[in-house]
Amino acid sequence: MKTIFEPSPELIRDERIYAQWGLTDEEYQLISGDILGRLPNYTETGLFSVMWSEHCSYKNSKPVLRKFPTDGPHVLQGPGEGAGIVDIGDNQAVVFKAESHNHPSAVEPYEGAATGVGGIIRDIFSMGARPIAMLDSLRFGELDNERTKYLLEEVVAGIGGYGNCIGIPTVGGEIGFDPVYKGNPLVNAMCVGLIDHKDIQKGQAKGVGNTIMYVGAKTGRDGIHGATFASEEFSDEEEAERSAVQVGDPFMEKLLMEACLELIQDHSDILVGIQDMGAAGLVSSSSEMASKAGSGLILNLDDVPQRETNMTPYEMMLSESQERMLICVTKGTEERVKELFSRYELDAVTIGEVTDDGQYRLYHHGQLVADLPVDALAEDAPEYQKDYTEPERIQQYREMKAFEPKIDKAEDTLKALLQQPTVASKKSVFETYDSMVRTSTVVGPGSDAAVVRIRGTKKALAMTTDCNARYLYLNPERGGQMAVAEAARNIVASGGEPLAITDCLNYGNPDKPEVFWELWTSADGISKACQTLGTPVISGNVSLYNETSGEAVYPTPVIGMVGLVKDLDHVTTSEFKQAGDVIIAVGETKADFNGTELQKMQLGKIEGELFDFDIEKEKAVQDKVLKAIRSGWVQSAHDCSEGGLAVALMEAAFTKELGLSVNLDMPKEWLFSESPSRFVLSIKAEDIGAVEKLFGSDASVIGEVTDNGMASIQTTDQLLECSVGELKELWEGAIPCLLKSKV
Amino acid sequence: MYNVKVYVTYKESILDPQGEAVRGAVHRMGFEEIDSVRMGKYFEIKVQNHDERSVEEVIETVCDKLLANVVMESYRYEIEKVKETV
Amino acid sequence: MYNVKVYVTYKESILDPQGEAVRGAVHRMGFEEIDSVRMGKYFEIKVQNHDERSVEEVIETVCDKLLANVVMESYRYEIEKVKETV
Amino acid sequence: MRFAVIQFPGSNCDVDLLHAIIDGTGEEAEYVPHTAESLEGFDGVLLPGGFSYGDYLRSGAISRFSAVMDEVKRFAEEGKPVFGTCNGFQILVEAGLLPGALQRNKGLHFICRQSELKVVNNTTRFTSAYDKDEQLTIPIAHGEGNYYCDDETLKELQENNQIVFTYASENPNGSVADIAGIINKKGNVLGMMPHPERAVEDLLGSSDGLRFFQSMVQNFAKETADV
Ligand SMILES: Nc1ncnc2c1ncn2[C@@H]1O[C@H](COP(=O)(O)OP(=O)(O)O)[C@@H](O)[C@H]1O
Ligand SMILES: [Mg+2]
Repeated sequence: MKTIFEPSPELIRDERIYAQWGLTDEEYQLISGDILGRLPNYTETGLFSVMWSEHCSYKNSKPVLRKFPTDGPHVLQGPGEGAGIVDIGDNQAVVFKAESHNHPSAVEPYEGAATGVGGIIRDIFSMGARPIAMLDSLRFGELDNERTKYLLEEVVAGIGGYGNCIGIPTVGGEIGFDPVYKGNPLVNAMCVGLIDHKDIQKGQAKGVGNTIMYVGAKTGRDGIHGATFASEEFSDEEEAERSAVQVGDPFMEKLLMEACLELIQDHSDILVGIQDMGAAGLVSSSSEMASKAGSGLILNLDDVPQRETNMTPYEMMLSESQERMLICVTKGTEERVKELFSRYELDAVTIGEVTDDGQYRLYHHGQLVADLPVDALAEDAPEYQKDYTEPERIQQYREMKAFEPKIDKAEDTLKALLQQPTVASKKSVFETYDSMVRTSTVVGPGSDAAVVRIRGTKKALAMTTDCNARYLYLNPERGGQMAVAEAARNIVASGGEPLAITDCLNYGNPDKPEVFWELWTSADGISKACQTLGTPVISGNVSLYNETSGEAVYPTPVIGMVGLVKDLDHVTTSEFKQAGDVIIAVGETKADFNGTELQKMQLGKIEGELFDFDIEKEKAVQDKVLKAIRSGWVQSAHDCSEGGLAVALMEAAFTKELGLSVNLDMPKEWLFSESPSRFVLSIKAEDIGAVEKLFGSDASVIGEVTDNGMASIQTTDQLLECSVGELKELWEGAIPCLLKSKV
Repeated sequence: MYNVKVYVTYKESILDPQGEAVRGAVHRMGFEEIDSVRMGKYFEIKVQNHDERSVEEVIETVCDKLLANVVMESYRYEIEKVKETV
Repeated sequence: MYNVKVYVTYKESILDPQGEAVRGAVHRMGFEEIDSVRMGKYFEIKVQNHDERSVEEVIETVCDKLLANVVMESYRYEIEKVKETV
Repeated sequence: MRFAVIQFPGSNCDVDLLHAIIDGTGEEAEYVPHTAESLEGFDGVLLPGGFSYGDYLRSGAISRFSAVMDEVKRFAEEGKPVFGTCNGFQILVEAGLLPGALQRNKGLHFICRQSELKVVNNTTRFTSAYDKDEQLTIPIAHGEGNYYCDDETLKELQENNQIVFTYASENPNGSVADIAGIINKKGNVLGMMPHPERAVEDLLGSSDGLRFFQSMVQNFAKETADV
């Protein structure tokens, strides 16, 4: 048998081995001084390094997260557990959370994306909820090189591969393209679940003598130090050293999910707590479960199911093998648990028990290999208030003259915009996801928010992910507000009332004051919008160090929002329904071009001061749109975002290939302005009076839906006339075409 | 002309869910003596070329960049020269 | 103990869309000299047994019934006896 | 009529089939685990879509060894109706209850969308409520739905009127002769890649699949009345 060399405590100190794992000198001294009063051994140092990483401890981002409003009358569970929970009446609740898997996906896009999906699903069912829908939010570099095309194809295949197999419909998401994501794509996944109040679980290990059981896949050496790895920025030289990736097994997860849900729903008498093993696997799940309950824990590592031989305690505790859960059950009920899991062809194995002394003890081959205060691991990581400074570009942007687009023929500009991959149809992507399984998807991908009905009721859930990071790059505070507002606009357009949000904060290296400033100020914006819209932050995830060779991604706080559709009759989609309907533009259009798709297309970059945004006005407009929908006046509703009014009108016309005839009191350039707080509605002619009365000056009739398949848009200085079918072909063909083209 | 055979398998430490599923099935079929199954990919490639070294280079690059993801998979290949029949 | 290698490939007459896709990708990489690519499955199986004939029987059955779908695939295998180290 | 919905490890459209029967036709349906050794008391057997055993190796390849499959075979031999959709179809084919094989989609991608089907044979116990050549909107959702059989088998399928559904507008996966669903010679085992159970409510986009299950129910009622 080969013996594994583990450096002695003294060597770890003298050679500063802890520093390689990301612990600072001060942190190491804190551990060996105040916390332990002795030098930690190899295993213990490893446990601290991973539990005190940014990924597990949020040591750099906690002060940021504290800004978020997290309460509300309907919030049953805010941040802190596997996922947040919001009451939706009838003793039911919705559970949701988003998570990033950016770094693993950059290394192995298929498995990185797949395991990201698997991980977020476990977060949902570990709360006791049945996962009912998935969404994904993706960012890539431009589709002008083979590597990016490969990343896109594999990430999408991985998301579909996992979600399709496990049988949870992927109902929505978004994809954006900007050069800053080239080396560091963003892969965020969101899962939504449904739960009865009585089934809500906590990840806790309490009750002296109660049993800790391990269920699911065996532990291998995969992904060791994945959590700390996620907290370190990439440099090209490091590429070769990256730790092994994890492979997802959706089949195993399907069995695990069904078994856990049965345990939760039918055996609540014996189940004390349940938590998934996510980042930093066994150590993070077990120490958090004990720490939350104020208990201690003993684990016998010899009993941990192992896929490989000769694994050390360090390796077992830090492994990030997928599809594993930790449960705490009352003493003496182990056989019942085993029997249940064996019906799903899964093993459930006792690996430890709960104690009451607050110590975390690990035994291996009969030896005590770690003995630590559990709170020190799970709770006492130091917290840092990072410095922040406004980046220079922001001041420069303030002083710049607003961008003035140059347009000869509006038709050409429209065609070009529709083919920008960020604007173009994502159909070729979302058709590879099973969006219909579980037969509850009322509105799948392709409209604004997706809508999933709740069987047995007249209700449904609307859900979306959104973030226009370009706006945040120009002004993180305002852009942060706009991200939340856009998500809400999508929910409202689908007939839902926004309930709450989850977020995935994707930023660069927070050690840079400029990056931290982006995080700090955008959180202010998100908070303000959440307060005004009444949508607290109930869960989320922070992904920092998204940089390649020193270049950070745009500040990208992806907002995942869920809304409640009170009655299926309110469900509204974005496409025009029939000729003769009247088209209404809601909201005010101005010359807002900085940070737009048009600016990027014409200049090759974005710059300048971000245009104005008024969250109060946004809220007022959204309320009116929802009211109009609930009154039954609205045939279609579409939010107006990238590409502006022209793109929104065309998207509404594409599905049924109807025509439109519109007359606008604005210059042709404004067709592509991205002024916020706007919708395009279509209504029956007979409802014009009621709608005009409701909106007052917030909306105006701009034209009607026709059946001639032509888009005809008259501006003050040009008439744009074009076949809808032709535009649709360009819009749908753009991404497949970019993927195929040789560079 | 060369016939090349390429074998791509997961690295030892990487979970092979497919192999595991096959092993389970084989046991259920009653073949308990089958200890382990690992599943990989297999390619038969025909290369038009006349210079042995360059075939190796080509195959090496194709394996490295396309057929295997070296982060988690390893590969090996066999190159065999085929007599041209005119 | 035996190490068995099994190769499963589509029958000649059957179109192999994955192989075709790989060939397309290889050409896009600039390796025009690659004429054809066929993709198949490859299994490494460890069998605990002491009687050569019966290993063959086992593998034959497993291939026929499980590893290959003989409607569209064919298979071949190699059995190698491994010296036990005690 | 009492339906068994078989649950293989990894099935995921089982719940959809159950609802299609109970909510759609008002008949009875019950889950039956893959380990079951009897199908007594059931009048019809439904094999759901999903990814049994992860679809590892080949879709349907591992499930056919489930204990319940012996019973399904016996059930089929007795002339009782067996229906497999998507993964269920793949299992029926792997188990030899239907001819041919299912390959990866021509485009190599999983595809989920509404598809247009043509009812080629409306004389079966599964399709009698449709008109001949009627066009239906029924979703597909599969990665390995590219039906393959050799020329001889195809000829036989055509001669015996065993091709029940074909793709009407476009062939999404490369299937031989645009085949979307076939039936066995005896006329009691039908497999198809599209999902009629996803098309039983207008709310979800189409209710064209409802008459599929209604056909089964009506024909069962007729048979039992005749006895
Ligand atoms: N990666 C994706 N996965 C699933 N659906 C997607 C994805 N990207 C875009 N979609 C769908 O395409 C439609 C349009 O997306 P998007 O242009 O981002 O809308 P909006 O700007 O209104 O938020 C939405 O229905 C969305 O759910
Ligand atoms: Mg939208």
